[in-house]
Amino acid sequence: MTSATREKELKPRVEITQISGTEIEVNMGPHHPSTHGVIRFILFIDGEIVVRAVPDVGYLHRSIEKIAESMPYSFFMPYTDRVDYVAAINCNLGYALAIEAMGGLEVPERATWLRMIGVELNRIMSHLVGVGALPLDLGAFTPFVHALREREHMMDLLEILTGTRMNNNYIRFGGVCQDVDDEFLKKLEKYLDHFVLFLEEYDRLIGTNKIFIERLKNVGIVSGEKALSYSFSGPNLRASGIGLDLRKVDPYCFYNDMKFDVPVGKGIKGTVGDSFDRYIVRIEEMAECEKILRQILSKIKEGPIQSKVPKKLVLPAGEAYHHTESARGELGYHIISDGKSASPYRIKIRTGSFASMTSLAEIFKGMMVADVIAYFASLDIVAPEVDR
Amino acid sequence: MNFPAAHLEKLAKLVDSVYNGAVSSEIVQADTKIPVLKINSRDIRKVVELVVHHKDLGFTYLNTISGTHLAETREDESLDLKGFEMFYVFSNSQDFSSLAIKTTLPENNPEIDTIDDFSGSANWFEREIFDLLGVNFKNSQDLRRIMLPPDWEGHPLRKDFKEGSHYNGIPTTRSSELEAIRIE
Amino acid sequence: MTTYLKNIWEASATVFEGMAITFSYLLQRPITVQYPDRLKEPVPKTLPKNYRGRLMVDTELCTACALCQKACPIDVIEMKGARTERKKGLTLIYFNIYHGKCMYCNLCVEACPAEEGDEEAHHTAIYFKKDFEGSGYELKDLVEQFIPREEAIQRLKEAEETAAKRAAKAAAESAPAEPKKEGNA
Amino acid sequence: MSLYHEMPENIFVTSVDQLLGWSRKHSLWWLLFGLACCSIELMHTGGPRADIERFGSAPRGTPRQADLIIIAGTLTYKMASRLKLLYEQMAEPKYVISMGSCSNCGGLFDKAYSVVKGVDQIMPVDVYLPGCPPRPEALLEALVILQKKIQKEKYLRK
Repeated sequence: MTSATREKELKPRVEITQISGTEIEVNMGPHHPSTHGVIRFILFIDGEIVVRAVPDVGYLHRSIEKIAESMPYSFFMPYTDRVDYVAAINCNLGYALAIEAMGGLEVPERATWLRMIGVELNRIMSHLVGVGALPLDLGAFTPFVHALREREHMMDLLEILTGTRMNNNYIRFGGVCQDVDDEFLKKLEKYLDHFVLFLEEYDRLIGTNKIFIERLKNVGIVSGEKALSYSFSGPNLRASGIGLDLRKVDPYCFYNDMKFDVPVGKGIKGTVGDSFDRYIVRIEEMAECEKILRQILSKIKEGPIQSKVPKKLVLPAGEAYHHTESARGELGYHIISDGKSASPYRIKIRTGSFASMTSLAEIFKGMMVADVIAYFASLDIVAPEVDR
Repeated sequence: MNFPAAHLEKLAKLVDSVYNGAVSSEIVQADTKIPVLKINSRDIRKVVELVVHHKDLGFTYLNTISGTHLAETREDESLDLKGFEMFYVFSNSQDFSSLAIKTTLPENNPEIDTIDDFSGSANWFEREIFDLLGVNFKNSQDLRRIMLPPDWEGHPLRKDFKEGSHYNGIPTTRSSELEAIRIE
Repeated sequence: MTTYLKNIWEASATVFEGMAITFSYLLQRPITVQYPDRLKEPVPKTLPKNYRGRLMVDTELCTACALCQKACPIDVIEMKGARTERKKGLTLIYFNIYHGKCMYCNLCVEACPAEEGDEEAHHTAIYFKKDFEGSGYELKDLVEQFIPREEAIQRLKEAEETAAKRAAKAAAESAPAEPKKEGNA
Repeated sequence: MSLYHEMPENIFVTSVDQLLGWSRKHSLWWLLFGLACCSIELMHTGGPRADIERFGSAPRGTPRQADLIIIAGTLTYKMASRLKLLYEQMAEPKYVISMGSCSNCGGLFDKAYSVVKGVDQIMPVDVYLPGCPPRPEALLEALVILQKKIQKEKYLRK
């Protein structure tokens, strides 16, 4: 693309100054079909252009952090599922790793492999919701149904692995809650063959669609600098051209031995960091997850799945900030232990969605109302991760 | 990523050299993976500015701001304070090595300078702490409740928070159905 | 003008490509599960063996140790064991589970020490049945009493009698020593 | 009963109440509304595997067109007034399914300071559905149970 045409594309279609009507206040949400969960914006619009936007969150604030202070460490594990229900095992893993680091607990090798299977499967499922809900919000229902169908297959796999479809509560301190047999691993491998075909087909279904591309390219551009300033992480940060992946820069589990690429936004249809990049990064990341899963399948060995953990776990006094790469970016647990009681003194959960939300007020400025939806959907935000 | 030990000393020297001892700082290698820089709460803006803007450091990425209420019940010597503890985590945008800045605030009228001009996301993190812990951020652009409804009273993450029996006419407790059929 | 026409052409071509993919699914077997009826086998049978459907208690196997009650983060289980003359050890007086509150976290099952069966049909005293149904018109329908209420009252009476007997027996055995203690108290 | 025997075989006898109930139960349009974890399973129920539209239940974006609201997830105090408003906007007859532990009684958030302990504290509930979250088939079962309830209702003789 030449710079002249690019300039032209980047220019807003309507100048704000052209419309001199009065400002109208439009309330969007919390019940709105295209807000991901219960999130509300108050948009001050002039014609079709958003002059000012006030995001309002907290409609799903479930006081998870306060509840943590009243119960033993192990009881809090099911609650971490509900922090991000679309990628529950990711949240389990972050919490378990933080506690294991603080308490010096060991994890058997097979348990780590099983954790990684769960985490990567969950990451694919989470991205499927992301890329499925994106066209849904733009008005195309069919791709979402395709994504749901594929999620059903994966949920069947998770059912064998963990026992439930969602909110798995799979990981325990020093291990996982149940083992799988070889039959499952074969099933998973067979499924991965199918998944590669599906991913290709899904990208053909909407990724090449002219209307879809037009709705997303050059919409909601977040440059690399801005993304860092807004504390973006995960796929949203990588879409802005910054290839930071905690699995690479701060490896945990066996991600050190895994060979995978970190997809970054290249602006193939418009500018680096636009909404289409956020879509394509998620698609590419799913392909990487599939690669990781295959490597895990080739390396997994028999062995114990649970190490010895004291029944009443009391951590030494101190604090830890431990972060892992969840499906929506950096998931950090700041845990303070007072060294005496069996329950944490304070747990603060840092989530990717909350950080992504901070950008809305500024990015929405000067946008068309229809693009507001496109930008917000491309961020792939899950409400409880924002509110907790 | 583990913070190189050499960097730690450099950072301590840097804080000293830039502010000539005007900033009280102390580096503790906590049992976290990341080093913690303990400072006085009035120096927060100076230190954050150094950490974010200094060319050798460049911790431009704000991971999170966390706050804790240290109540009387706390008997741990390592954190022997009554009041509030603020925990800022910054990361380097190049290698993603992290650094924590820790400071403490008094129990009555906790106040600290805002850092929302250093990072676009700081305002929301601060609002969350204001909402749940009641820490006041001076000179903040926009300090409103974020999670809880505007008419909410109290700050729930404080250890002495007491829940009322009703909120807007909705009872806040509910007896379990198990109690109805309990055999005495 | 050419770009305009090209855009229209591209848009319709790519939309039809997507349509073709969608239509290809018309010829494949649907994955819809015709849930309540018209099923080859009921849905619970298709679920894996560790599926967490609905909490069940094997009242014969249960030793009334109350570990599951302690392991539950949200007090879903209410049970009581006491000594009766029915069997050695503790007898289960009542065992109630509030399905409407349960979060299916598996912690109680992991805590349960009583187990039975071989590899195939292995289960603990408290376990998850694959059955997932159980909606009700009222909230109290979602409480399950594994020992019927009349039976539980009967057992409680027995337990009280046993306790009284044992106390009497203990008093008779330690009768010489007792006045001293009471004097101290 | 003599009349009944004299009628030709292709005439179907029913009361108006039964006819109304029958038609109502097979066109339960539900409000596209999700709160938390259960909303994912709600979406899956509308998805290809469970396909709730087999029961004549189509999702609707606006409460004005909906007969059924499925409270899928945790209700917080901040959201409670909005949900109440949505419920009041629905046209009679309206039905409520409380889906999952959180909306039944607060569920695992019964110690939380910001969660409504049971959606029946702000609106009447027709069917309670256990699960956290319930699988799609369980939601379909709740729908079938609700249909049974609707069939039994008497609209004309009140």
